[in-house]
Amino acid sequence: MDFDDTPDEAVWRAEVRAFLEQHSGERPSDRDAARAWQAALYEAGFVGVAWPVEAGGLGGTLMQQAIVDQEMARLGLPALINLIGIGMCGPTVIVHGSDGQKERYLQRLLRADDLWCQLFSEPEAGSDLAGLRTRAVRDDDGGWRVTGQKVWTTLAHIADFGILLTRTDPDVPKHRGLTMFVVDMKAPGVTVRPLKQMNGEAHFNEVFFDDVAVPDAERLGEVGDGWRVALTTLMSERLSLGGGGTSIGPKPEAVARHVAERIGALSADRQVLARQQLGRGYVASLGARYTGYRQLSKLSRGELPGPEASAGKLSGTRSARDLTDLAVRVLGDDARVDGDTWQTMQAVLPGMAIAGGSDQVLRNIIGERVLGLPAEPRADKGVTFKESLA
Amino acid sequence: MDFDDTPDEAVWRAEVRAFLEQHSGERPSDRDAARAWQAALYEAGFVGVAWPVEAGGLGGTLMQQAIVDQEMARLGLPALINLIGIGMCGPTVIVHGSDGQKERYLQRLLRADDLWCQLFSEPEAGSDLAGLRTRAVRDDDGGWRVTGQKVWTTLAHIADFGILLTRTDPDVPKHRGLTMFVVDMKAPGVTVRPLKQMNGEAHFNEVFFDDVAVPDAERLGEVGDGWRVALTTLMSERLSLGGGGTSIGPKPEAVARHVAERIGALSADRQVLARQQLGRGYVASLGARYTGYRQLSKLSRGELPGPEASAGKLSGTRSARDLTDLAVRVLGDDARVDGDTWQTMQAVLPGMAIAGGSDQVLRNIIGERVLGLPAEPRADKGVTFKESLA
Amino acid sequence: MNFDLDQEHLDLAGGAREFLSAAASPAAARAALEEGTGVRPGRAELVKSGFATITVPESAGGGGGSVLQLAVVAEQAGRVLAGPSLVNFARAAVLLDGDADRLAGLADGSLGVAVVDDSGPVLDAIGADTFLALRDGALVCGPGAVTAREPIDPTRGLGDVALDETTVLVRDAGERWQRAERVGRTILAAEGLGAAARLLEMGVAYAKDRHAFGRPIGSYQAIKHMLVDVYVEVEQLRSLVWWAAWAAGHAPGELPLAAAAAKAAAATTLEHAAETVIQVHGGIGFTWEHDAHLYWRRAKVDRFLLGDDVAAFDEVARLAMEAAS
Amino acid sequence: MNFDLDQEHLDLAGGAREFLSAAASPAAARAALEEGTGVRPGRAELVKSGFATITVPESAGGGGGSVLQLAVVAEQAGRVLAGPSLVNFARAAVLLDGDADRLAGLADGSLGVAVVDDSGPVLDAIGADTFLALRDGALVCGPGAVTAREPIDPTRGLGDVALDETTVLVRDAGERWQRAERVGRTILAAEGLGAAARLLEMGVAYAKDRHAFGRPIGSYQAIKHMLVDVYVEVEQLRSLVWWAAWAAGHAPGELPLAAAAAKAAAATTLEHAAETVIQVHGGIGFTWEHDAHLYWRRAKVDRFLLGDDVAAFDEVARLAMEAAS
Repeated sequence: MDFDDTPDEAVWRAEVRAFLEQHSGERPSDRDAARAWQAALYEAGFVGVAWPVEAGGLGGTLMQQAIVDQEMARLGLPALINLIGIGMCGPTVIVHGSDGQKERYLQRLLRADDLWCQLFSEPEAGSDLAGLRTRAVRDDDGGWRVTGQKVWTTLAHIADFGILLTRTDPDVPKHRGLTMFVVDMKAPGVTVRPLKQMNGEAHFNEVFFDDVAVPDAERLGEVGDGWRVALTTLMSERLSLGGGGTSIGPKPEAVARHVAERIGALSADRQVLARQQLGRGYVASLGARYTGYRQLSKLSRGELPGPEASAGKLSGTRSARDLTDLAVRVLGDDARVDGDTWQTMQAVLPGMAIAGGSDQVLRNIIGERVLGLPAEPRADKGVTFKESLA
Repeated sequence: MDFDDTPDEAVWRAEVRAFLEQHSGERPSDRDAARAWQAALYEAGFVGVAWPVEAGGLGGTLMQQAIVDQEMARLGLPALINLIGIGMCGPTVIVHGSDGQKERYLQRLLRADDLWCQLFSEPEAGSDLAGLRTRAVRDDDGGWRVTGQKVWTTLAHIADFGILLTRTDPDVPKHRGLTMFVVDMKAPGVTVRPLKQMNGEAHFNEVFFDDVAVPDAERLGEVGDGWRVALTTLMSERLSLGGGGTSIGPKPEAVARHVAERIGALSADRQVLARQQLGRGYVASLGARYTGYRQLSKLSRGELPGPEASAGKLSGTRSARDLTDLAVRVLGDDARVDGDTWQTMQAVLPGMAIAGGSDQVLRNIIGERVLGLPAEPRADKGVTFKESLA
Repeated sequence: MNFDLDQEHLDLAGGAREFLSAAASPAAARAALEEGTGVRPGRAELVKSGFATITVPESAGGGGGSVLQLAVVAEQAGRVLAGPSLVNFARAAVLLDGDADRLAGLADGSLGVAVVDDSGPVLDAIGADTFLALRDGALVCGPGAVTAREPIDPTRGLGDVALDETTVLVRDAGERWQRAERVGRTILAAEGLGAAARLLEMGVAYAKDRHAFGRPIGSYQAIKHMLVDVYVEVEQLRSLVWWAAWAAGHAPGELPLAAAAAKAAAATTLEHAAETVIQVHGGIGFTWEHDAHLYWRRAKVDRFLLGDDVAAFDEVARLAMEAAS
Repeated sequence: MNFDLDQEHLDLAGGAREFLSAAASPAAARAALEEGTGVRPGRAELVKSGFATITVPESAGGGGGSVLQLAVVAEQAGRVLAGPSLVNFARAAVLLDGDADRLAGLADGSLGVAVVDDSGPVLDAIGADTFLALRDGALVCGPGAVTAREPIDPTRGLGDVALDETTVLVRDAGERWQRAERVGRTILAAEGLGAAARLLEMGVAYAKDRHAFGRPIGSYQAIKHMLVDVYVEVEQLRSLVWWAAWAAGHAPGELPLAAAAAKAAAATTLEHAAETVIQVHGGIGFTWEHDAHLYWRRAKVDRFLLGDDVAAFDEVARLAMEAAS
């Protein structure tokens, strides 16, 4: 056990830090600047660090990537604009894409030449993702026609491409009739509509597909194999969440700083309660953070990201709620934490609790796949998708 | 809406109070004295107040009974020794018993000439009560022979009779093969073994039946109709819990009194936290208490006790836990609340959380029968009991 | 003892529900948030309906009714996020007791009264023209300058109030002020009860309708038990609100504890209900178009009105210790 | 960075588990409760095994090992409710640093040391003959009169200690005392981790085995999710314990926060685990014959040792604010 950098890691950290500190004045102010910033980082060798060289990456280690992430967080730099592409879409293309697809997409993705989104969830298919209804049907030319609706799609309004999970066969059980595609988001028939959240912002979109043509060459994996391809995406998501959910909600250090600034203005009684609340939220955050480090250590030894990673998400939403509530109670409504008003911070939490798997779904996953508890009897087992709609 | 007594109620309360205050010096010190105390109360007309006259009762109202209970609680008098008989066994005999059974048992029960217990739960049948295994088989004389084991039986070690739920037909689905009996607890083949709880006391017993003869005349209800008979017992239990679970755990007033005595010795910080904890526990207790009053008002208008009554139990265990925890934190381990050490109080809570339905079972009942949410698919539906064991 | 609404109360609730569900709605609250349109039904309509001034004496043109009657109406107002709150009407009726002119103004709508507490923004300051406050133990009255707050829940009309010249109405008004505050807490809790009960209905309906993995999500214990916990809290809140409202009229000695308990329970129950029901709805629950967040906003604001939950729990504890020793 | 146990630690854990699971058990804890028999393995056996004195220097006859190594052993001790606790050994090794004679006595078992805190009963006072305390900033040592406490968890040997004549060992020992207390909190948390992890295993095993309504109770979300919540807490506690134990050796600046966080998490996690697992077991879980209550007793006592959870959370908050500003 050693929390310190290895000599190699220390060298790498110094390199990363030097570059970032030199450039951290240039915070991207708009979308083009954000693309340019990612491109510059890519050219410097700090994007796709752990991707294989043949995919346009650096062939480095996950720990090196984690060091880049840590240093960016340390300087308060925003996440890369193509984060979903890097964390979820790209890895799926790497594993399941044809040579042509890899050639066409991967390097451009890392350089933010193309932005990517992920088109899985549907209005009638949330936790039960495999119940999705968007249909892809063969056309006369051997290509496909896609019709349906996706939802909760981050970045769809600016994305160039998306990975799209569709139903190609409704006459088999639901997990077996799915096929994955790369879809051109600028193709005719694709309509994107922003979805306003309760905090008034629109981080997500609805995406409508109306008889959209998708060439067969843009299929990712075999026909009917879409569920397995989607599992690659979801596993990559876990990998990219290496921090174990600690990116959810306000940073505990930021809350501690603001409480420290304001606590003197509170009554003695309220100071006691504020410290208890801060202590509880802080311990939960530290627990999630160090558990994330343990996972990262495992991953960097080459272990596959397991269902344990869901635990960080689960506890992260709870400590985020507690810390935000504290901020609201202590800070007054004129305060900002990391630039957000408390109203915004609070209103974004319910969404975070659901995105990436509801608490209920995550608890099922951990209960069944980590603790080995038996699954519930499934009402939809062995039923074809079509029958399940009846 | 009127919280005050009606004129009739006020007269009754005065009568009850006068009698109790006159006799409250004579706290029963042993079992015989407890029987004598119940008998004296019965002769005075304060036991079985709401039972029909032909069952040996007073034919009074539930509100009159509640007033007796309130006045007894006010003077800190202990519960009647035959409480289970009065609350659960007797009402079952009243509804389902033969004339002979009513004649033989009911008045003696109210007078504590006979003590009663209830023999339902089994080691392998807790929440899933209908899965019980104790067999009753016809013998050559048309009577029955009972073999099996019951558990969690309060008072079994001193009871004269019990109501006993048995399986008489394993070849039909589990709810349909049950039959209820009155069993003589002194009959040959009945063995009672006390079951020590985690707090070191033995409030419960295991009861073993080894080929115990039960005459057919002691059957309660029809053969195979035992589940319906048991539902009468459980509904009577709810009725007797009219207070809505407020009898669980320490009385909030008692905790408040002890906190008031001790809080001055705490640091200012701890005083703040103690008041928060007391406030929260106290509000929960008041909420449960006044919800109990609403139920009592409904019952006294003649409504049947519904599944809502379970809500009091559910919240009662939680506020009991919070208040006990506070007592532990504030009072120090030399303190007594209502005569109990904090150790005893704490150690008795897990048992209370389970007796009378686990939190999980109660939530299912309320969810399905009050809120109308759909039941889970049942793995054991339409399966005979025998098959379910395979 | 009979702890249940009488037929008179049930009829009143029915009437209030009919009026309020036509005159206000979550959709109106959303519009207020989006476009800054006024709250519905608005002060004038509420006064005209007679529901707002139930506790003003008949001699002054009010309903001459009880706090319990007003609480029954307030529950219905909470269900549809009606504004302005009935709290100021309830408090003003107590504070202005004996002041026939101002009571008449309250009852005929010519006075738009808001009560100014010492800390935090003032409920329904927006749209009020006459402010009541406690200054050096005296009840004072006067106009004031209102600075609107960021409208987290626009139906609450929060603003900071700087009082102009004030008139002393009652010297040594401490007890009167406290009673008014407690009646106000009771009515606030009644509005919270209505909002929480409505949230629960929304959650239960969705849980019956929405399917996942081949069955309604309400059949899963995780969802079912969450909703049951809300149900239990809502029913206990209902008991506490009724008790407090009844005590205001019949057992003034019980009002302090009952009102503090009802306020505390309302704060925690409404917040818990809102967060649970959003969670039950999954993604759709945190969209702008869904009603859930409008109730959630109400929860986040109401929690801090008339003292927050922490203050209310502290008061309950102090009163409980006092009574017990 | 590599945040994981090394092979050396895994081997050590295996050895400790082998020794401790043979030498101690919940059954032994029950016997201690019923008959007042001594705790197992008992002080002499623990010393003889070498596990208790891992952090005593080799020159004094100890293991010359790290706090992390001792924490790995302590987890195994917690699993089987072994007694006496390793906490006093850990604290004494820090407090007696440089005192070759007494360290040798600690290592060869001729000294039975317990550390006396200012408040609350003393851990493993029963069976100790030499007491260390902080008096006016100085570390003192001496014999004492022990009054046994009611044995809620008999394996904790709680007693009140009245010190007799004491010798001053170190003047101005404030910092040393604090470090020892923090190391002690870390080891206490490690024992709590072991107990909580063992409870979780018991709960999971029972939930797989026990059937209700035709399927294992662990297939119901209510039971499954309760156990998952305990799992998440146990894994986070594990991370905090390892971090604190590592910091004791390699990052003394992080030890105060890490030790307070580990102590707080251990208190809440062990209690939550015990109550959940009793609940999962239904009736059988609160019988005397079942092991669950022996762990529950440990939880109820440990919560208050070396400062309670409230004090630890307060300290975390103060340290966090200090670091952030």
